[in-house]
Amino acid sequence: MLRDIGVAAFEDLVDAVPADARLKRPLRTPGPLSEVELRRQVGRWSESNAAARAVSFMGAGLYDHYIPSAVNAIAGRSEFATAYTPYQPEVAQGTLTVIFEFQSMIAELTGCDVANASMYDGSTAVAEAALLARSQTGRARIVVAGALHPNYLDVLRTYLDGKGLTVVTDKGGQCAPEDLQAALGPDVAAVVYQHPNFYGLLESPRTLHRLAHGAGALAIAVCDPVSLALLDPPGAAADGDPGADVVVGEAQALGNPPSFGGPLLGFFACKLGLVRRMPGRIVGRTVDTQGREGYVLTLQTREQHIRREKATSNICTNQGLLATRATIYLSLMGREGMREVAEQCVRRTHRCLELAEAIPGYRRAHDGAFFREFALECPVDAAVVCAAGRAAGVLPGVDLGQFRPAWKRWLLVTATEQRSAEDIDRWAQVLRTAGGAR
Amino acid sequence: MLRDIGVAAFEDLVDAVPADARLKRPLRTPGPLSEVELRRQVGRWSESNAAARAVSFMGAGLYDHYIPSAVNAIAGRSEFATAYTPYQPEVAQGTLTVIFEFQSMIAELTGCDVANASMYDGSTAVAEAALLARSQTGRARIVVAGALHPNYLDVLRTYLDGKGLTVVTDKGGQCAPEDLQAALGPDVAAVVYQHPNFYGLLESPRTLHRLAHGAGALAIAVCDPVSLALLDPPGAAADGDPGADVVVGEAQALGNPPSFGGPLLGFFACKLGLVRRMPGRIVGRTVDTQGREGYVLTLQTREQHIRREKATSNICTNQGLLATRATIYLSLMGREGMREVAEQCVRRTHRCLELAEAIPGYRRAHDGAFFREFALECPVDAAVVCAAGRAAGVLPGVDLGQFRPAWKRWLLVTATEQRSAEDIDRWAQVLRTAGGAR
Amino acid sequence: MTLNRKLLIQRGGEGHRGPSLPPCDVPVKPLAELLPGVPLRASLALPQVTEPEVVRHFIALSTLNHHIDKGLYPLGSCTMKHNPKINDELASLPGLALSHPFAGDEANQGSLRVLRELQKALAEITGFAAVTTQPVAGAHGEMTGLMLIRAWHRSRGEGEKRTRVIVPDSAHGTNPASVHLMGWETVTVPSGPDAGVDIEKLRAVLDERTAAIMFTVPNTLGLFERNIREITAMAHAVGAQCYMDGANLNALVGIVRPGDLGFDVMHINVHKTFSTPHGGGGPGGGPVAVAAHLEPFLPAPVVEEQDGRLRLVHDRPQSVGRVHAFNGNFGILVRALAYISTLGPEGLATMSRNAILNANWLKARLAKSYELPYPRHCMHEFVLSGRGLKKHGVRTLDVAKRLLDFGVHAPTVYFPLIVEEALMIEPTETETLDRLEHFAEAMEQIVREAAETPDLLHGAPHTAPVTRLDEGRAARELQLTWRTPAPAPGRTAAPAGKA
Amino acid sequence: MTLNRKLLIQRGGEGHRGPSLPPCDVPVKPLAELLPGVPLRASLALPQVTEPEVVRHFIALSTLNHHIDKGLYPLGSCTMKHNPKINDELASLPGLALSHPFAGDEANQGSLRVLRELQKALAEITGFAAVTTQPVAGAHGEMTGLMLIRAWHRSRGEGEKRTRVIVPDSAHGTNPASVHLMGWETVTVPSGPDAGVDIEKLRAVLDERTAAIMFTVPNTLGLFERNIREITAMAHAVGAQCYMDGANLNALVGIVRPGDLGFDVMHINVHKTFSTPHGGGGPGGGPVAVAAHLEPFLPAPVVEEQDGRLRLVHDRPQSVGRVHAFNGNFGILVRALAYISTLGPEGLATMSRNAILNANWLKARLAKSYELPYPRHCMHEFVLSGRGLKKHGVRTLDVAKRLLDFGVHAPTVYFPLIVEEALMIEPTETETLDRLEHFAEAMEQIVREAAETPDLLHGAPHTAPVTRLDEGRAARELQLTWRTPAPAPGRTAAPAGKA
Ligand SMILES: Cc1ncc(COP(=O)(O)O)c(C=O)c1O
Ligand SMILES: Cc1ncc(COP(=O)(O)O)c(C=O)c1O
Repeated sequence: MLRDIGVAAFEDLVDAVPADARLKRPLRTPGPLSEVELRRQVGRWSESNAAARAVSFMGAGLYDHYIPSAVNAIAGRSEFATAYTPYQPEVAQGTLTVIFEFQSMIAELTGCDVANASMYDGSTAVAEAALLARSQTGRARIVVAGALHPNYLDVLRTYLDGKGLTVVTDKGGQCAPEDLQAALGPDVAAVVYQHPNFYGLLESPRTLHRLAHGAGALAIAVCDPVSLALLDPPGAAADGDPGADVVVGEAQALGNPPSFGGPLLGFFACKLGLVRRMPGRIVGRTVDTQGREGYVLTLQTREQHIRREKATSNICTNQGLLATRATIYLSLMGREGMREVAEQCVRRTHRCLELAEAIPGYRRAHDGAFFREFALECPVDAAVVCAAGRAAGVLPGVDLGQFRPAWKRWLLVTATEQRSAEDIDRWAQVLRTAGGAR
Repeated sequence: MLRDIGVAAFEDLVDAVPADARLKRPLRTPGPLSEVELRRQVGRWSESNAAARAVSFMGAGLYDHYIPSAVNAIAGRSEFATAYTPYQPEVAQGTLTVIFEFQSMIAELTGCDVANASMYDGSTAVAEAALLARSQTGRARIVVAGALHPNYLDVLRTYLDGKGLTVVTDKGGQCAPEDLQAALGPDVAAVVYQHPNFYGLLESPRTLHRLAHGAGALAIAVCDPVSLALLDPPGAAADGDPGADVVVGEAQALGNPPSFGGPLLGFFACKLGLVRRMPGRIVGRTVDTQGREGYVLTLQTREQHIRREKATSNICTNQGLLATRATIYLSLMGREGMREVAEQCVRRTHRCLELAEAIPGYRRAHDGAFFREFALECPVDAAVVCAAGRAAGVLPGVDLGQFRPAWKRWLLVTATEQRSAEDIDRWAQVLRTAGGAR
Repeated sequence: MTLNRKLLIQRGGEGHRGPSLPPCDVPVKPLAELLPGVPLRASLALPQVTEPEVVRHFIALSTLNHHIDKGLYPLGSCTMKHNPKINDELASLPGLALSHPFAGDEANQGSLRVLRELQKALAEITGFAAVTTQPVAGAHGEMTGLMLIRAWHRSRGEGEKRTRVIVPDSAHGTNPASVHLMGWETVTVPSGPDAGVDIEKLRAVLDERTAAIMFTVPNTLGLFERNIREITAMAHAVGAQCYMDGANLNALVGIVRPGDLGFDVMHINVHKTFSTPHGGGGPGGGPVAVAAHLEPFLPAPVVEEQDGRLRLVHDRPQSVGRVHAFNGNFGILVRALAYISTLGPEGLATMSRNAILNANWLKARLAKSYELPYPRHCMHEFVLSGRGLKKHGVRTLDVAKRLLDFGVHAPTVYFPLIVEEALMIEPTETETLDRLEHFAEAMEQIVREAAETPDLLHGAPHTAPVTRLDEGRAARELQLTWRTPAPAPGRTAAPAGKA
Repeated sequence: MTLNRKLLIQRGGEGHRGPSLPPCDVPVKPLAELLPGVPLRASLALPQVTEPEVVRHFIALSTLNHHIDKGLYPLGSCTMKHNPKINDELASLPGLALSHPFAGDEANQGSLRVLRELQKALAEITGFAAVTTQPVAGAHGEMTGLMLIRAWHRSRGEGEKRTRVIVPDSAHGTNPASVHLMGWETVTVPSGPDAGVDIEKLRAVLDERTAAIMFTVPNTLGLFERNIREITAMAHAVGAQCYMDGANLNALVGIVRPGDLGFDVMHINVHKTFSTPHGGGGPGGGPVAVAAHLEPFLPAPVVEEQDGRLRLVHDRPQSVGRVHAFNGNFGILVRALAYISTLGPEGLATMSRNAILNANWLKARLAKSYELPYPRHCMHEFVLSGRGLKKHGVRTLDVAKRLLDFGVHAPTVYFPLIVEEALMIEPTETETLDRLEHFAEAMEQIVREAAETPDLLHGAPHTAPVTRLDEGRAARELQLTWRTPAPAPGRTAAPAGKA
C-alpha cells in the first residue's frame, strides 16, 4: 500500500506530527487479551458485584424490570446496533421508523403532542427542559417544586451554573402549593416537579400547573414512564388545565437494565408549540419521490450541525439503541401489559410496606399516596439493613443516607413485577434481622 | 372465524375424533409460566449443575472449547435459526451457501472428496457409515479396530441389531495390526477405527487402511476434527494408500457447547465414488435461469422423501444450525487459528500429564503418542478424584469406571485452549488432594 | 453492484486473522517431541479472514433466507410456528450449555431435571406411560420406536416372523425408510375416497407377519382417521403393534391423546409441535412415548427419580441399546420444556384449537379458488390440488415459486403423493388473521395470473435473490465443495436504475 | 407485494398479547385503595400485538438499514469501524448489567473496577493526568471540558472576564453549540491555505478574554495541524486553556498523545475510537481527560483506589458538579475497555497506523478522479470536493445517494463547511483492501456516470427501500407521531416481474 500511496515509509505519512512530541514507547495499557482471557477477567468483575446474585428492591430512578427476551434478540441485531445516526434516510428507514414509533408512544404516555428521539438521561432531559423554558420565556429563574431526585437536582445545578435556581423544599414529602406560590414571581421561567417524586409520592400536577401558568412560567413534569401507564398523563389537558408544557424523564425502565446507571434513556416530550425549541433529534413522516411513505430527521435547523452556536442544544449522539429497546418493549407489553406492569409494581411495593409496618421499629417516612416506591424509616441506620441484606442475597433498598446525613435511617424501597411474594418475604426477613426483632 | 368456516362451534371441526376418546380434563403439565418465572426456574436448574461454576478437563467426545462471540451473534439470527430445510432454494441461498462451505471445509479437514450437510452425531455417523459399507460391498461384517468410544460402539451395535459386529480389542490402548489382520475375512464390509482413539491415542491409519483394503473392505475413520487441523488427514491419499473411504466423526468441538451431550454435529465425508450411497442432505452448486451462481439440495434421489424405502438412510431433519455454527467457527479461526487450537490442546494436555506424573501414585494408563487426551491411572478410584474436584470447582476428567468396572481407576483427561496454566495447576492440586499426597 | 458475492475462501488471505487465542502459557515444546513420529498434514486450505469480513459474509448470506420471523411459512407437515426467543435464551444458560454427561449425576442434577420434567409432560400430553428423549429427530424416533416393537415381539418369541409394517400410501417418506432400516418390509395400504385408509384393504394385509401398523394422526392430508380405534384394535387382534407418527401432534394436544386411541408407541417432533427452531434443517428432537409394555425396552440410560435426586440408570437388561452417543438433543429439549411450561395446560389446548381454526378458515377461503380433493373439516392442515391450473400450462411448482414473490414461503408441494399437484398448507396457530388473509389473497391472485399471464408464473420467483435454479445441472456436475471449479460465471449486473 | 408495511399501532388489536407477566402473588387490592384519590388515565393507546408479529415488525424494519456489518461506512469524522461481538457479550453479563449505583461501593467493586481501569487506560492513551467517564457523548464531554476550564479560570479569579472560545471554521457544530451552552461566545478563526489554522488571524483574536481555544486534532479535513504546539503555547501565553476535540483520536493512538501537544483537556468519543457500536444514533461515551491542574474540578463523584478497594468519592469541593444522574454510559464503557484490552498496546498503535494507511491509500486513488482541495498526506480521513461535477449538473448529494446503490454508505457530505461540495471520507482500519478497492471503483464509476448519464445520479438511489424523501414536506407538515394523519397514500406496487 505504501507504494500506491507514493511514500517509502509509514513515518512519511505522519510527518506533520512534531517528531519530538511523538510517543516513543509502547503504551502502558492492558492486554492484548484474547476473548477467552477477557471473558475470564470481566466475568470475574461481574461476579464480584452483588448484583450477580442478589434480588433487588432498589429504585431511585433505576429499576430492575422484566426485559422480554425478544427485546434483546431484536435490538442486538447488527442492523440496529451497528448503524450510525440516520443521515442517509434512504438506507436508514429501519432506525427512522423505530424512532417515529418511539416518539409516538412517548407522546401517548406523557399526554404531550410530540416527543424527541431521546436525551442522555432523565437528569439532562430536566436540565435541557429548564434551558428551553429560559429561552422560551426570556426569564431566568427555575423553581424546583418538592422532592426532585437529588442527582437530577445536582445535574440541573451544574447545567444552570448554579444560578437562578430555587428549590421549594417538600413538606412531609410533597410539594405544598402555598410554598410554591410563595416562590413564584415574574422572573420564573419554569416550575419543575417530579411525579411520582423522588420518594415515590404522588404530587398534584394540575395544581402545580395552574400555579406555574398563573405566574407565566412553564410547567415541567418529570415522570416515570411506568407510572404513566396508569396515572393521568400530565401533558394532556384536563379540567381546564392545558397540561404540563414539557414532560421529561428516564425511560430506562422500559426494556433496559440498570447497568450501573448507564446507558440510560432520557425522554423529552412537549406541546407542539415548543417543538422548534426542543433539543435533540426529531423524526417526521413524509413521502419519497414515488409517493411512498417514509421517515426523515426533521427540524434539523434546531440542531448544532446546522445552527452551530444558535442551536437549541449541543446534543448530537443520543441514546438511540435504548429508544429502540423501549419501543420494542412497549410493543411487546402493549397497553394491557404496561398497565399490568404498573399495577403489579404498585401492589408489590404496597405489599412491602404492609409487611414492614408489621415489624417493630419500621414505619413510613411520609404520609400521602405513593406509587411504586416509598421511604421507610428504619429502627437502625439504613446502611445496617443494606449490610444485612447483602449477607442474605438481598439488596433491600436505597440507603438515603448517601444523599443526606439526615436521611440515614431512610430506606427507599421498590418492588417491580419481578419480585415474587417469596422474594418480598425474604426482604421482610432482612428487615427483621437488621432491626433485631426476629 | 367460525362463521367464515361455516360451523357453529369449534367442536364441529373435530367431530372425526371419537368423542369418548377425547380428553375431558385439563392436561397435567407445568405452567403457565411467564418469562420471569421460567428464568427463575430454569436458572435454578442451571445453577444446580456443577458446570455453572467448575472448570472442566472433561472430554471423551465432548469438549469445552472457546466459542467466539461472533459465532453466537451470527448463528442466533432468525434468518438462520428459524428457517426450515432449504426446500425452496430461491429463498434459502443463505442456508444453502453455508452448507456448501461446511461441506467444503469438512472435505478439506478430512482429506475426503465430499461431505454431507450433517448427521445426528458422531455415533450415528459411524453407524450410517457401517450401513453404507454393507450396501456398497454386499458384505455383512463390520470390524471395529481398537478403542472406539464405548457409547459409539453401543450405538453401532443398536443400529446393527447386534449382528455382524467384531471388536478387535486394543492392545495397550492401540489397535495391533496383527490382531486386526486375524479378524479380517471375505465377509468383512468395513474396518472402523477411531483416530485419535477413545483414549486419545494415535492409531496408524495407513496401516489399517491397507489391511482393510487388502481384505476388500472399506476403511472408515472416526476423527476429531480439531486433531485434523494438524494430523495427516486419513481421507487423503498418501504413500500409495488411497486413504480411508469414509471419514466420520463429531464436530461439536467446532463452535458448539457440550450441552449435556446434544445437540451435536455428526459429520460424514467420503470418496466421490460413494456419494450416491451417502446418507443425508448434500448441497451442490449450479446456476439460475440468468446464469448466476446458486446452490441447491442435490442427489435427492438418495433420500427418503423421494426414494422412501429405497433411500440410503431415513435421516430427514439433521443438525443444520450446528453446521452453520461450525462453518462460522472455522471461518473465524481460519487455517492458522485451527492449527493453534490443535497445538494448544496438545500442549496443555501434555502439560497435565507432566504435572500428574510428578505426583506420587499417578501414571499414564497407556504408552504411545496421544493427541489431546490421555487416560490417567490414579492411586484411588477416579470417582474419588472427581469428588475432590467438584469440591474444588474442577471437573478433573472423565471417570472411566462408568464404562467398565475394570477402568475405575482411570481418569480420561483433556485440556483445551481454554484451560490456563493456572487452571492446570488447580487441576494438579485436586489430584494431590485426592491422592492423599499434598 | 454490491461487492460480488464470493465464498469465504475467495476472501482475505495471509495476514488476515479472526479473534486470537490466549497465549500458550504452558511450556511450548516442539510438536515433534509431543507427537513423536506422528504424520502431520502439509497444508490446510481453510480461509484466513478477519472478524469483520466473516461477520459480513454470514450476515449477507443470512439475508437471503426466508424464515419464520420474516413471514408466513405454511409448509404442511412442518408446523412452522413462532419460536419464542426466551427458549433460546434459557438453553444457553452456562450451567446447561456447559454441562457434560460424563460428569456424573451428582454434577448434573439440573440437566437431569429438565429431561425428567419434559418426559413427564410428554407422557401426559400423549397419554403414554414413559418417554425416551434420546432420539434427535422424527425419523430417529421412528427407528427407535420400531426397534422397541421388534424387541417386544422378540420378547414374546415372535421376532422372526413379524417383519412387515403396514403404512398408508399417504405416509411421509421417513416411515418406509425407517422400516427398511430395520430390515423389514413395508406394506403400503391405499387411502379410501374419504382419505381414511381403506379398512378392507387393511384387513386383507394384516396378519401374523405384521410387526406393526404405522399411522400418522391426523394423516398427511390433515384429516383425522375416523376409524382409528377400530384400526388399532384390528392390528392388536393379529398381534401387531400400533405406531403413531406424531409429526402432526400439533392438531391433538389437549383434545385427544394418542395413548387413548389404541397406539402403543409414537414419536414427537419437538421442532414442530413444541416450537424448537428448525435451524435451516435441524437440530430437532424426536422423543418416543410408549405404553407400559414397551417401557423395559427403551434405550438406556433412563432418568429415574428417588427422593428428589435424579440419576441415569444404565442397567436395563431388555433395552434396545443406545441410539445416540449421549442424551439426545438436550439443548432442544430445554426449549421444548420451556415452551410447554409457558403455555401451561390451557395454553396447550388453545394452541391446538387455534391451529385447527386457522387451517379451517384458510381451507374454507381457498376452497373457492382451488380444488379441495377431500372436502371435510381438516385438523391443523389441509391439502389442495393445483390440478385445475394445468389447463393454463401452470403447475403447482409455479404456484409455489410465485408465492415467494409475495413474501410468504410456499406450502409443501407434491406431497402427499396421493393428491395430484398437491399443495399442503399448514398455517399454524401463531399466525394472525391478517397474515392468513394476505396469504389467501396471494393464492387467489395467482389463480387469476394463471389464466391471464401464465408466463409470469413460469418465470417466478421474480423478487428472490436468484431465479429458478438448474437442479439437473447440479446433479450432473456434482460441484459439492469449493474445490470443484465454479460454473461458468453469470452475468455481472450493472447497478439497477434507469439512466 | 409483501404485506403492506404498517406501523405497529395499525396491527393486532384486542386479544392480541405479547409475553405474559408472573401472576400477582401478593394480595390484589383495588387500585383505588392503594392509590386513594389519585387521578388515573382513561385510555392508553399503545399497540396490542403478539410476540411473533412484534418480532416480524422490527426484524423487517431492521433490514431497511445500512450498518457496519453489512458494508463500508466511510462517514468522515464518525470512525465507523467494526464492533467486535465479544464487547456486547461482556456488557450484558448479569453482574454488570444489573448492578445498581446506589447499592454502595462494597456491592459494586466489579463495576468500579471497570471504570477505574478504563480511566487509567484513557489517561495513558491521551497523556493526561485524570479522566472522568461521566459524560455520555462527545458533545456532553465538550460541555464538561468547558465547565472545567470555566471552573479553573474562576479559581484564578478570571471567571468573569474569560468568556470567549476560539474555534476554527472547520470545527464540528457541537463545538460552538457547547460554547453557547456555557453562555460564552464563539470566535471563529479561518483556516489557511494549507488547511491549518491561520496563525496570524489566531494571534489577532487571542487575548485575556479568551477562555479557551478548541481544536480538533487532526482537524476535520483529516490533516494534522503542523503548528499545534505553537498554537497551544500561544494560547497558554494569554492565559487561555487548550481544549482538544478528540473525535479524531483514531488517528493518534500510540503515535502522539494530546497531553504532549500542549492541550489541557479533551474528550474522547469511545463510540468512534474505541469501537462501541453506534446504535443508530447512540448511546456513546464521551470521557474527558485532563491535565493535573484541572483534576480538582472533575465532576463528582470520582473513583479512587486504596489497598485494592475502590470507592466513589463525592467529597470534591471544587468539582463542577454532576453532569449525569449516575456514572455515565457504563455499559458502553465496558465495551471500550474490552476493546482496548483486546488490542493491547501494540494493537492500539497498529489500529491508528492502519487507519492512516487506509485513508492515504484511498486518498491517493481518488485524487485521480476527484478534486483534492488539500493535497497533503492525511491522517485517518480526508476530504474531497465534488465541485468538479457541477458542470454536469451533479452535486455531492447526488454522489452520496448514488453510492448507496453500490452497497456502501455515503461519506459525510457538505462538512466541513470550508470545502465546497465536501465529501469527507474515513475508511477506518478494519476495512480490507478489497473493500477499499470496491469503494474506489464505485466512486470512479460515478464520475463517469456524471458525465454520461447525470440523470442516473439525480434519481439515485435506485436500489434502496425508498427513493429520495421529501424533507421539506416533513418540516412543513410536522407529522411527528402516529396520531398525525399519514401523508396521501403512495402507489401500491403490484409484485414485480415481467408478465
Ligand atoms: C409426517 C412426518 N413424519 C416424519 C417426519 C420426519 O421427521 P424428522 O424430519 O424430524 O426426522 C416428518 C418431517 O417432515 C413428517 O412430516
Ligand atoms: C469532530 C466532532 N466533534 C464532536 C462530535 C460530537 O460527538 P457526539 O456525537 O458524541 O456528541 C462529533 C460527532 O460526530 C465530531 O465528529
